[in-house]
Amino acid sequence: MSEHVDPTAPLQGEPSKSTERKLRKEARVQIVSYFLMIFMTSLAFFSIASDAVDSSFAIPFIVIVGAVQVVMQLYVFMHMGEKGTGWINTMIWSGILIAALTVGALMFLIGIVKY
Amino acid sequence: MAEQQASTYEQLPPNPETATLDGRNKYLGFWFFLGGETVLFGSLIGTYLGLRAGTADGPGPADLFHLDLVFIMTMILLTSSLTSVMAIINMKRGSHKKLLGWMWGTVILGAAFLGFEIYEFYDYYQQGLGFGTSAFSSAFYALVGTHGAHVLFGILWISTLLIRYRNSGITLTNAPKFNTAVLYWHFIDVVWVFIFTVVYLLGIGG
Amino acid sequence: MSTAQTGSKNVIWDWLTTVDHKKIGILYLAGGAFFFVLGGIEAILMRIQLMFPEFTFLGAQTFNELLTMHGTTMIFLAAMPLLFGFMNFIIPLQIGARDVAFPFLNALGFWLFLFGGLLLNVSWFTGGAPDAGWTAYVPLSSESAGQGLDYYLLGLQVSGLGTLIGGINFLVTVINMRAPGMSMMRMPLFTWSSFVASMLILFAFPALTIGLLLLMLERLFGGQFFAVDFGGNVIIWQHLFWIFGHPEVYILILPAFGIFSEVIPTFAKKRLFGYSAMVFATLIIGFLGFMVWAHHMFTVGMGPVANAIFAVATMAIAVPTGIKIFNWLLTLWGGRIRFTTANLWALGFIPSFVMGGVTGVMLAVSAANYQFHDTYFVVAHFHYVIIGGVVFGLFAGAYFWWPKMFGYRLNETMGKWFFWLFLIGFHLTFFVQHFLGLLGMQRRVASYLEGQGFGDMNFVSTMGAFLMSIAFIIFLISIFTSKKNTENVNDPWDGRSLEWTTTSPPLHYNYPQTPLVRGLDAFWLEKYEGDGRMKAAEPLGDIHMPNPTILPIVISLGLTIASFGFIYLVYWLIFVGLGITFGAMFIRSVKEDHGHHIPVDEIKRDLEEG
Amino acid sequence: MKHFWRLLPLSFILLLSGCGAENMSALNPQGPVAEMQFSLIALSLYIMIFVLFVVFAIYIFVLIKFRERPGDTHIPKQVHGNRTLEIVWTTIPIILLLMLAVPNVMDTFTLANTEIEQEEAEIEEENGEENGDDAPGSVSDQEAITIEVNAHQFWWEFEYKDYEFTAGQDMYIPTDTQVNIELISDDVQHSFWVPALAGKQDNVPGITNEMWLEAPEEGVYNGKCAELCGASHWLMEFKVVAVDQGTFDDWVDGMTEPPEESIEPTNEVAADGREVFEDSCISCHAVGDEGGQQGPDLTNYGERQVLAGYLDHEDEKLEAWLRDTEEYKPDNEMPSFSEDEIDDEEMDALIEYMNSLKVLEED
Repeated sequence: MSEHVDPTAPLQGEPSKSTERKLRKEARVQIVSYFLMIFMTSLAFFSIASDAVDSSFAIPFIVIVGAVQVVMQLYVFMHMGEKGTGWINTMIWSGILIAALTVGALMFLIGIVKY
Repeated sequence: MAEQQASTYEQLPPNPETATLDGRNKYLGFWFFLGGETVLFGSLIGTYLGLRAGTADGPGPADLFHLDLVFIMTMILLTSSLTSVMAIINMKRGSHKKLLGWMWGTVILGAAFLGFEIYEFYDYYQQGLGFGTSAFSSAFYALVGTHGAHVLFGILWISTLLIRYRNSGITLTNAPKFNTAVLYWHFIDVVWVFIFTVVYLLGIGG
Repeated sequence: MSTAQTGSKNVIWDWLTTVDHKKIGILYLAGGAFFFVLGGIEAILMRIQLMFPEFTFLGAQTFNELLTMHGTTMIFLAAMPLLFGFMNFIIPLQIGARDVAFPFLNALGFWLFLFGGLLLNVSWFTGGAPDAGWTAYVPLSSESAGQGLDYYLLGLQVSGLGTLIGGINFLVTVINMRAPGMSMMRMPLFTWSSFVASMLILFAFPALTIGLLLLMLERLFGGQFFAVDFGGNVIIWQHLFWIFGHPEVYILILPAFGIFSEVIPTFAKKRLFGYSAMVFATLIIGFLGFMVWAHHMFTVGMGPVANAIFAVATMAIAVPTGIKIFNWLLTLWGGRIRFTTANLWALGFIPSFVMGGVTGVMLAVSAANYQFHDTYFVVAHFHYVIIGGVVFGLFAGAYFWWPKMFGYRLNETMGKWFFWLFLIGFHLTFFVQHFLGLLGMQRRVASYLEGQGFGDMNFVSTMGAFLMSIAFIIFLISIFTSKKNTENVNDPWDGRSLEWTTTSPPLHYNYPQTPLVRGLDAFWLEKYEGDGRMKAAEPLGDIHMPNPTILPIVISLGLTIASFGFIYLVYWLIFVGLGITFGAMFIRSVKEDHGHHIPVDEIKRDLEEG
Repeated sequence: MKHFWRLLPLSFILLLSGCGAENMSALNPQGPVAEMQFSLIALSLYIMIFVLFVVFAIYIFVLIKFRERPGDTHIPKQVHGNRTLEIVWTTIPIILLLMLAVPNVMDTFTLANTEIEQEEAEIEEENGEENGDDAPGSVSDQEAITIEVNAHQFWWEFEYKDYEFTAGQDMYIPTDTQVNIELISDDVQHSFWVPALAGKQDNVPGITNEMWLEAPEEGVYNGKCAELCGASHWLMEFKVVAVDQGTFDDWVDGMTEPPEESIEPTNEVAADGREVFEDSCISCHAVGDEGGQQGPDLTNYGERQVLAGYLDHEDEKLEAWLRDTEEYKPDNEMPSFSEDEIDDEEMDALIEYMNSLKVLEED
């Protein structure tokens, strides 16, 4: 490490061909999934906002749609599916598990109804 | 070693944000922080769900929520997520200008979201929902307010980066910073999607 | 851009601005020791008050403040920082790194802890410390008069933030900073268990943060989360507290387990029995630690299904813990056991902790827990695990690593006096408390009535507490009288892991050349199967190190000022404090600091001297 | 025979149950609830003593056998581990825990179940009653009574829901009858604990918790608050007075309709005392139907076991307490009465009157 590199120098050059291809493909995927999310959000919105959908169906439906969107955000926008993200997956899913336990406990185990 | 992958490369490193050890540390550490934030918001959401029936004769969710307004807010935030994704893609392409442009887009959309939220709170307050009106109101403001504070912090953070690095080009130091800021922004969006569902949609529908 | 900032003019300035993990480790130890003494004094005062029935040494209000502050101090400000001290000092050495992943955040974490702890203790001088127990159950805490509880909320919030930062730092350090060849399954158990404890910190502390935030909003800003009349619910606080609080005790005990897993193999001269089972058991304990919090709430009225589930889940923790105990015993089996003070603490730990563990299983029996809950049986149980486990671990670690950290060995004779007196005092204090609980003495009582039959055992208990104090004073004296034992400090115990390959104390860049790790117990491997020297993973060259900075203190100070603003609701003070904090963060973000390089000549000079 | 271990010689525990105050020890259980809990304690203790024995035996053996002897320089064999041993010490604890978990889960449900018939039948079955043929009679015919326990800083209020009256500090219950208890609180969290009769449940504001207990023998059982509730937490005691059904019925009658003497005393001094009481006390304390509910009901004050929850029932103590309540129970809500408010003569009359407040016939 005798040559010290200046990390504040602007990066020069072009991305490699393969990177460029990858990035182009990625941009497409991102835009498609963005519209997918917009679509799902609208679906959830209309299933509640319009009275057409029965709430016994609508409630589980919007919760599932919400969950799918969260997973899409994590894996598409935030690239949690890429290589070398093992620890990240571990931590995020542990966090989600514990958050879910917390939500469950605070909804059901607060003494109003005994289980 | 990693640090020697210098700016002198003919080609850009495919992932400038994790090209240095510092960058990799930041990347991993920030993700872990988000893992903790998950529990933080989980606790707030749980509290809200536990208390949402406790309106104590004050107004309740169904009396208040402007679902259409919140729907628009959700769209705005989703779009801001997309712009920040585009920013990172352009960062990897080496286009400093486009990086800045897309990021400013994110900031503007974020500010719009925040503006709507402030209006929303103001309106609920006018309708008689003070912070201390009921357990429901406290839990609602605590949850959505904490999210709003995150948005505000994100806007300030990204703006700082954009101003600080307006002329610097993309470097091995600022690429990780932009990347973490964008991760943070996505996370805010993820949380909002969940809040939109369990607070607003369930508040009206359930 | 690299600015060389080597050598500082002023010793105090040097410590205030340090980002060196070893110095921060020592700061943690010093800070933790200070609060440990403070918490100990609080304990002794309470034990004196309980020496006789209806004694009037202290008032009931003072007693409640003492019991609150004793618990809070010992858990947040003594046990955890002391462990953080060892973790900071030892983990980078054990994985062959020159520093932690985030030196700046590391320093910030320490100063936040220190300022948070001091803030909490300021309450003694401003009209009364918090008085609702370390668990601060609402509505007792939300309705408690005065500012004591506000100090509790803000003090813990600030120091908790520091802990969270520290936890993330250790996680990334362990994942990203390991030397070549140091795979996860070659890491020493102390590093492993600290890693798991850091995971628990990451997921447990946010729940506390929210709990404290809600209670703060309730007390200071008119929130109604816990106000029953406004639709609030008081059990939410208990869940949030224990979702944090139960993992917290594993955050304490796991690193202590790690210390024993270093000490026992070293002094038995044997490889740790069942290394992978130990790692696995640690992970399982960490996981189950999150699944069982509600066993603190068996009597609160969750219902029989919930109670039964949490009871069974809690019992399950006994299995991995048992695996660990037997692995330690089997490590000793067939070894050549040396009874140094460090090892005495480890050996004293096994029976003491097992006794605390079995009462833990008894407490997990939910139907029987209705009798145990909130009695001295519980007090006995958790002191058996926390003193018998964590504190013994800290003492074992102190005697074990002292030569590495300070370059001299602690006096063994005094060490043995310390050990035996403390051990006897400890059992004297807490063994009888099991029976006090079963005979009907509830916990957190400022006194007890004459004629209920608690007098004799409480007297014995207090005597034991005195003995523990005397023992600890011997330890403190031995720190100052042992300074001449400087021979054979680099590897005094025939160590097994990487930290024993450095000089004592280590150079500030730890390793002139990053070592190459060829197996578990890397140093032992080289000593007994190689030529006794670590192989280098890189040629000798310039070493990059971070620069010292004063900003961590400034950030912490800002938050402390803002905390006073919150406690007394002085809005301009809040803005000033937060302004200082965010200003310092802004400076940190804008003014890039890329550290400095230590030239290869200087390293060569150091090597010749060493 | 679920509770077979109860029959095992409990020398150790029996020894301990000898010490400690009578009727206030979880080791001296009275009635089905405390006995059930005691047998679980005993079972878990036996299993744990077995564990301790195994660990200590290996521990001591290892320390003696493998200690370093002078001149010993051998390097021990570096053993990696042993799969069989690992499996053994994983499996055996699991079996031991199951032995504990199964009865615990069953008891947890039993204790949460306040449905009387089912309950009694179960206990009968478990105990394998002497009469053998499960006569669904003897005990189960008795109807359960329900008491709502409202805990206050720092005293106890017992509302007898079946009879619509309220008692303070002393909870009378009939023997051999299931008593269902509903726990509530208006201020902070408390915990209702009568060690000799039943483990505790918490009085949580905003929530009603349920438990039950039963006393087979007449007697006075000590009760406590077990959850930190403020400065006088340690003084928040109460008594459970178990009496036979006849006495209990008399007591209920007396409480619902107190003797004429309590309201309009014929004794002259007591009549003066009644006046003082009406001036200073009645706004918070009730006698019979009259009076406030902020403090403990005093209808049967003359029969109280102790006063203020813990002081000996003596005139001097009562006077001292009334003169300075803060001294005897810090942070409690009751005001003190100086000599300006109640002079000595009035005080004597008041005490005389209060001592006359009885609802049971003298023996």
